[in-house]
Amino acid sequence: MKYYGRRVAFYAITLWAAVSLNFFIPRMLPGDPAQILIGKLARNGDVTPAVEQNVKLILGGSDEPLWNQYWAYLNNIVHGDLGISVSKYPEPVWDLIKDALPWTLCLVGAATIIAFAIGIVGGAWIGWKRGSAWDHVIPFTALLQSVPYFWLAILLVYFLGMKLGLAPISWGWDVQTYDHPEWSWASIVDVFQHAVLPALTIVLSAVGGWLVGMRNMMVSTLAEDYIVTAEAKGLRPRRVLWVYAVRNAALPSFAGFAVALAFVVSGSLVMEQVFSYPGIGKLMITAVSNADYALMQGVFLLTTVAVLVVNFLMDLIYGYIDPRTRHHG
Amino acid sequence: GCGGGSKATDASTSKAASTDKPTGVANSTRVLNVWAGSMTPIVANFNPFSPNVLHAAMGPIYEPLFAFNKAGSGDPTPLLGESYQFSDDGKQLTVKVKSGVKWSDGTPFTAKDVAYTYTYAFSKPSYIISAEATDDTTVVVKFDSPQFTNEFSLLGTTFIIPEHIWKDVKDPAKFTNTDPVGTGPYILKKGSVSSQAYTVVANPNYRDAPQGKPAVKTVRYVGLDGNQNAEDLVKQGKIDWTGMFVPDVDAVTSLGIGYINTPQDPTTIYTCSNADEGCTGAQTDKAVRQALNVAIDRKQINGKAFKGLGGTISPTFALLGRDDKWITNDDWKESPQSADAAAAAKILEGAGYTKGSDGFYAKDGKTVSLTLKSPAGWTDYNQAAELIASEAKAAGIKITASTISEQEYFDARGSGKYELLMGGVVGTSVADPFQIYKDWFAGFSTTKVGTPLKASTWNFSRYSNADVDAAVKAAASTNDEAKRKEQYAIIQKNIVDDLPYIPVIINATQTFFNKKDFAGWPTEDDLYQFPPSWGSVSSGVILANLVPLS
Amino acid sequence: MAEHETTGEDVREAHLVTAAATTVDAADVVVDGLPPDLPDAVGDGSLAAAVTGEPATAERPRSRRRDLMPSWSPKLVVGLVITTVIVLFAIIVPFFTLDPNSTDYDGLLKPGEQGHLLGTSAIGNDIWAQLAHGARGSLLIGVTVGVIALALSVVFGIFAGYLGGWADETLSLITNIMLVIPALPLTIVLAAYSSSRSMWLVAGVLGLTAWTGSAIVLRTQARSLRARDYVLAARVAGEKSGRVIAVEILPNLLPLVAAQFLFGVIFAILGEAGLSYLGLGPTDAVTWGTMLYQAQQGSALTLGAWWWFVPPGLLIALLGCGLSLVNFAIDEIINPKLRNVPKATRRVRKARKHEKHAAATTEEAGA
Amino acid sequence: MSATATRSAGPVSLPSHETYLKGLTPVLTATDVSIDYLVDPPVHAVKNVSLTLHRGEILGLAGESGCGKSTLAYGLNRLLKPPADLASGAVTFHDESGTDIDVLGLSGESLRVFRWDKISMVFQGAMNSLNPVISVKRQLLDVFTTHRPGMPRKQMLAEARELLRMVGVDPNRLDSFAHELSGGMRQRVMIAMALALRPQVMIMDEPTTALDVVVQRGILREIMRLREQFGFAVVFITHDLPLLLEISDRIAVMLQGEIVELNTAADLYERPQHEYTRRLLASFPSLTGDRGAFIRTGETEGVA
Amino acid sequence: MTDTDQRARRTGSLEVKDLVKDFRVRSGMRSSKFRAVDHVSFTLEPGKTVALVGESGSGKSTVARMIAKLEKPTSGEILLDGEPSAARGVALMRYRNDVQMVFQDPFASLNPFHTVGHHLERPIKIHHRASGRDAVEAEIERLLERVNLNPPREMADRRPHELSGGQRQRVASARALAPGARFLIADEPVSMLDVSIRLGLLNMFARLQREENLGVLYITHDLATARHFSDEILVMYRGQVVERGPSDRVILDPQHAYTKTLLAAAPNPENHGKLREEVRAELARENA
Ligand SMILES: Nc1ncnc2c1ncn2[C@@H]1O[C@H](COP(=O)(O)OP(=O)(O)OP(=O)(O)O)[C@@H](O)[C@H]1O
Ligand SMILES: Nc1ncnc2c1ncn2[C@@H]1O[C@H](COP(=O)(O)OP(=O)(O)OP(=O)(O)O)[C@@H](O)[C@H]1O
Ligand SMILES: [Mg+2]
Ligand SMILES: [Mg+2]
Repeated sequence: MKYYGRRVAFYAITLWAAVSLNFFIPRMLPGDPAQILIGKLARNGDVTPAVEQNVKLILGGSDEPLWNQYWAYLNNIVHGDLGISVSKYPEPVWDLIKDALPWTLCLVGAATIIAFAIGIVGGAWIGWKRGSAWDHVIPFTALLQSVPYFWLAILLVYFLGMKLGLAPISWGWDVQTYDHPEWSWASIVDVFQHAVLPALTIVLSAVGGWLVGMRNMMVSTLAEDYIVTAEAKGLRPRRVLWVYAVRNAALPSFAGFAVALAFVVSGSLVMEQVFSYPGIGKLMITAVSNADYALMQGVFLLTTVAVLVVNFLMDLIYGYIDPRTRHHG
Repeated sequence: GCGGGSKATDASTSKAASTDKPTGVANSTRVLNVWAGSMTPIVANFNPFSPNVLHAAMGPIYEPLFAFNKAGSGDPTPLLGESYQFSDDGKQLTVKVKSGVKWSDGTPFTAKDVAYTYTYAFSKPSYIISAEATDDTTVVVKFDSPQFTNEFSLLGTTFIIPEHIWKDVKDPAKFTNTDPVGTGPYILKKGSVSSQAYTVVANPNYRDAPQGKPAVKTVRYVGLDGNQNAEDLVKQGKIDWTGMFVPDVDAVTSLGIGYINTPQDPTTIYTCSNADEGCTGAQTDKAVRQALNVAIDRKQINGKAFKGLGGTISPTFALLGRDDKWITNDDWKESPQSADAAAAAKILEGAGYTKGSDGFYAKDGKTVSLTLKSPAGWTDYNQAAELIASEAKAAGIKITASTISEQEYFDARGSGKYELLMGGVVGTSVADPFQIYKDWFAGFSTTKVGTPLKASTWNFSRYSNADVDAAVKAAASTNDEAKRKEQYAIIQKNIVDDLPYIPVIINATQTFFNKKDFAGWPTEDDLYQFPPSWGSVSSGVILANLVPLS
Repeated sequence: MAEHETTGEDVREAHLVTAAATTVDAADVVVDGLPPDLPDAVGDGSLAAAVTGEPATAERPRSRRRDLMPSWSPKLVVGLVITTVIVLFAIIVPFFTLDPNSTDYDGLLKPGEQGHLLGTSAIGNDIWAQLAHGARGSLLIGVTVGVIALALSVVFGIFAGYLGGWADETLSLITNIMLVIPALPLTIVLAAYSSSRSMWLVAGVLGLTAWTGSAIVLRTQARSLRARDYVLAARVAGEKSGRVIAVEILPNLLPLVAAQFLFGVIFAILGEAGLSYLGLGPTDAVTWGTMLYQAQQGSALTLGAWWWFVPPGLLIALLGCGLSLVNFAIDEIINPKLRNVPKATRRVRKARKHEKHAAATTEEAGA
Repeated sequence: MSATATRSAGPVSLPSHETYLKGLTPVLTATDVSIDYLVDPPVHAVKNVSLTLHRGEILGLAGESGCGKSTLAYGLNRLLKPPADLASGAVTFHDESGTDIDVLGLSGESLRVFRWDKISMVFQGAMNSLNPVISVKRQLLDVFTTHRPGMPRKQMLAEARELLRMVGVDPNRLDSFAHELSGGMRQRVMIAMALALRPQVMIMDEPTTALDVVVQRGILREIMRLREQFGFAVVFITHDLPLLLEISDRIAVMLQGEIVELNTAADLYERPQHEYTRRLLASFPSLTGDRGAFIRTGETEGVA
Repeated sequence: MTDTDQRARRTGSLEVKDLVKDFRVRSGMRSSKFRAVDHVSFTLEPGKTVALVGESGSGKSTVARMIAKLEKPTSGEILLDGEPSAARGVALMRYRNDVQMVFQDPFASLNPFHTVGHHLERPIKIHHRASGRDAVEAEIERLLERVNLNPPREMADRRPHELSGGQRQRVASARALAPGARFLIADEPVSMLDVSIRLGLLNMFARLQREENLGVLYITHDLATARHFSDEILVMYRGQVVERGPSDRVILDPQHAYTKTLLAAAPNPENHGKLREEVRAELARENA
């Protein structure tokens, strides 16, 4: 019991620390949101006095002591109130997040899962065929893994999107056909098409890590005694590969995968920016460039909670994935 | 960045919509796609007083009384208004509004709505004493001081709102007005607002609806997060109208896409110039500013950073071409176009600077070393800054060009805590540089370093000169051209010498439009309105004027 | 008594690290592994020697330090060559290039035009010069971040793992909090904090967010090393904790630490590029990231100026690839199976082929 | 060189050994097997070993660590993995049915079918021979599903339970995972698994090292019993010579890749022929006998 | 420290009194206490060897680790010369001066990164056995010679992997002797080594013990060596000492049931063929 008590205490402290950091870090940032908003508006011509007055009105009143703000902030969070976004005033932060989250979850989530799946299966295969020509795939994945993400995205947009016209280059769906994505076959296909390039970017740059990790685990696993035993038992090679080797080799990757999945909710800043994709990462950029504390905190909090929740779930379910951790301490 | 600039236009042509009306296809279902600079996520907000208002609210849905043409001189186009008249002392404005106009919900529009708007607590400028509808088509507005110079602001940017709706609005600051009722050519299509786009459709109650206007029945505004993205979509024909900076214009126009460049807004180097107000750094010395002014190679900057699309700037900040008549001395027509290191050296040495072994000038043992900042992502500014730094080096002035986030930039600008910033000056919407003199150069438009500027004042350089202030005040109280010119001469003499903003170029303002499927766009020959899609008011006028071709 | 509850959680924590780090399964790490080519258990052989008159096992005396060096494999060679070439490029070439910030040249010159090896940017910077100076900048940032992250991960990983108890709890808690906080946004926030972002600041900020993964890997290792007999023996001999860590534990973690360092460098160079893309890169130095940023902002691709956009990205990828390959070689020291098994497979296949060939030829000869 | 001399002579054995062999039928014959590890420099782990295993006999293979015992065992079962390479020799399996199988000639499917069915193996690290994330049941049943495809599942389960019972493990532990079993239980499970198909030969590579002497004794007893019941032949590998002497019929002593002496257990104990065997025997102090040569050199009568 | 002091100290003994060690074991949601060592007491006298035998997991190593101060006893005392021993600081250092440990696994107890010289040099320096470079080197040589590692100078420069298992174990012993310890805890010091070298090493231990008048705790599984190399044998079972007595008595005339089982299980070449006969008889009985 004590162990679980400690785990819970750990989660509570981490959550509190992260939440507090979320509060204090943005507040250390320079910048007066009102100035920023007016300045931006002025880039596009005239700012009417009425608007300016409105801006000041909205953004004027946070002269309260930091301490009071902190308590109010904690209080609000406890009540599920993430506040109101300044840059998208008067939209509540939660509404912004709610709109963006499904996109990010679907795209980044799917891409993460695909990258993981390819990595595991590919890694398993390359590991199985260790010492063969397949090993030469490894340096290429290393190369892909080290490519700056946006650079790759831009090249993909340029060649696949513009030159070849293979896939749409912006947005999460075709705004010219649908005001909103619908539950129709055509619309779903359309959403998929729009996810192609962004997903490809993520998959290409993420697959290498999983692949190499899995391949290495696979090579080590294949040298284990229980694999030799399985072979000695006269099992079919396919069965040895998929039942006896892959499962063990993939186990370590799962914890990493869970964390990666948790970070999915924080979106993919750069990718969403390149593709004008309506996700959480985009919100984060909006928040940072407008000194929109509430929005920033909202996104931070979301990520923190997601990571903690996933960790907690992993604590709970890891036993089922890996029987070794099930019973003993 | 979406800056711009270009060669001066002689486009001060006809005032209203073109006479030879293009004939379009009736009942075309072709949707016009517009990017007006909105970034995703789009959040529904059609409150014209909100800083986050969406573009369609400003012109296409709500209208002011008149449309002033920023791109030309000439009289404003009547929208809801018909005519206006200032009293001689400039303290009273009488406006005649159109009759028979209806709000998009069918309620008749009257002068009372106008009076309501002018006195609406939330938008009322402090100088308005009262506004009354004397009858259904006449409004009389009274001021506490002569307001000749606020003509544009009162008539051209105040969006008229329906009293019968707004009187029930409890918290105007939080009001997002998601079901806007306006008088403009378009109304919001219900349920069309998503994080990426929203759509407006023709207003059946529009006053010109009987004439088939607007002929383009559906307009979609989209959100995008970068120029590159927008440029690609324009090339793909997925965006029909946008205003943004594109370095390689030919690559776009060669695809049959319409293009017009209407440079309007000056780009300058803001200098925190006034040590009395708390500025620090070598730029507070006039000599350094003057040296920098002659050290920079404006031709090179235009060629490289602005792709040759910028316009020549006048140190008087009068827009060359449009405002020529306000330039009081021919010497002040253009800022020097090429670098003159020798002249810069002369100025600096004259002021007691000596060149050190590192090649940079110094005075009292202090090297002239300045940081020139520009917001990240505003490419033209970033590149111009790089060029300026490199050119200044040749003249013995050390400048470090650095990019900062927008928030830091606006903060620095507002608080005056900077040495040099690449910065724009908002061009005037009427053919008169006065607004610039008043808002950007007058001592009463600034504050001490560390305190943000008051609303409607833009004197980021903290420049303060009694002669200029007096002249601005004198010019404001007269409508007589000759008298004003006298005052302008005083202002111009001072600012050309003091250079609190070192003029660099007139930004290109590029507009790309689909001329295959739509006609009626502003052209060089018929610049009836300021063409970019982000133009407030003007975009509504242009949209109402377009006709589909397919 | 926390020090006894070591078993269960480590299985997972070991893997709670970046994807790349999962290449090392902590359980398999044979940090102090014998040189894999030598037989594992070397008996005294005194009896056997007495009987046969020859030493039981032919031992090749090899120095421990040599064992810590990766043995030459094609991966390592390619990795080292790429890395070395780029590092030399960064060190030497900047002395011979034009001024990377000079804008005196025409804009958008194609490679070779007017003597510009790689052409010029839109505002007339010499790309070759920028590439060389950028290499210097990027590498400096990379190495700085690597060092910072390493220092932090050693403190938070090795100290925590070795000391155990409250020190471990506290340090691990901090590590876990840092792990939970999304790094890139935090980096952005920190980077935006200072208005003039020097290269060092950017490096510092990246360094502050780059160490958690390594710390966790190192902590797991340190915890397992803590129970090693030779560490216990050192304690029994009376060594102080600090010395045990520095002298007994650290050297054996060297390959792992080196691998983490290389990861840190790759992370930093990519991170710097990402920050730059968002306009938050260093303002006082040319790096590959700022080059990419400028090229992207200047619509290099649409202007057809591939020589402006492609080289910096490619060099980042190449350097990353080179470092990764070196890392793979290090993985192979840490876990000799990784190297030996594939190599062995190849050898035996070759031998078989050879035999078959020989058999075939003898048959032919016989026929 | 002495090694060459030994090799040409073959393993030392006594005439009584020949007598013992009479009346036994061979089940596995290895002739002149050499196995190399293709590392740098190559290791000749097994050098020209010839060995015959007879039906139902326990053949002990002794020798100090690293002398090539495991390598030879793997070679007999065609389990060598790179870098090991069976450079030369022949291994023949004499099936009950009377057919001889050239083990080295098998490959692919025929080899797979041969394994475990004819020769099964208990590995040196039997502790690690069970896959930690797959239940014991599945690992046991896998043997049946692969080699006895027609068998009904119920029967397989019954069989599996019976196997566990035979080796003295509670059949209810079938659903356990390896880590839930003690080391001894794991060893027994592995023995059960090796027995599953009633193979004619079982190779046991140090099945009891790292176990408690008490546990070890239990397992040995179990093996002996099963051998009596099923009559399979056992190759028992260990470096614990006293243990071998207790349980095996014949003992082969290996030294540096070669079998230097091959004799019946009794002969080997009483009349060791090879110098190395003699020394080996001498290095085990007697538990209950007198102290013999093992007087503590440190003994100081005076102080005591 | 003067010679007289040294000699005076040599007469004291190391006494373990009522030692208890509980471990917390976590199993799923619950954590339970597990008593690994249960009220163990014994005394190590200078010049005497006490053997600790018993099944695997009976708590032998735990006792050793507690004596070596690598583990804190749950209760009980460790008395050196009649005084309670310290857990930290200078006093601990003094304790370690006197009590040293030789680890089970010679392959794991030497840091593969360091030379033999380094392994010996550290304890010499820590416990101020010699100061100055030359003196330290001389001391290292002396130690290596003591354990028959010749030539010592060359051996000092080697790294562990360049040594055979037996040589490594000797280095480990030399290290334990370096502080000038009076008591040596040897936890299965030879179990990882080939039979062929075990005896040599045990003999070396015995010689050193005699020469230095060491008190030795010899932990082992191997009853035969326990009998031959110790004066007294303690048999541990599930944390408790179930039998103790002079070595020959315990082996030849065991009293406790567990000791008997243990003895019966120990392989004995003299019993060859016996097991087979037993099993056959048993089966015959069953079949009958
Ligand atoms: N993978 C390998 N690569 C190189 N040499 C190896 C390899 N495996 C074993 N050897 C060598 O082959 C020889 C025989 O090894 P083997 O494992 O057969 O010994 P063993 O008699 O079973 O020893 P033990 O009693 O320790 O199990 C040894 O010298 C060993 O070092
Ligand atoms: N750190 C620990 N946490 C929990 N239990 C432990 C710990 N260390 C030892 N134990 C348990 O204490 C018991 C005694 O262990 P110890 O190592 O002393 O046995 P041993 O007699 O030395 O056995 P062996 O002969 O196998 O070395 C065992 O059951 C072991 O599992
Ligand atoms: Mg073996
Ligand atoms: Mg033990």
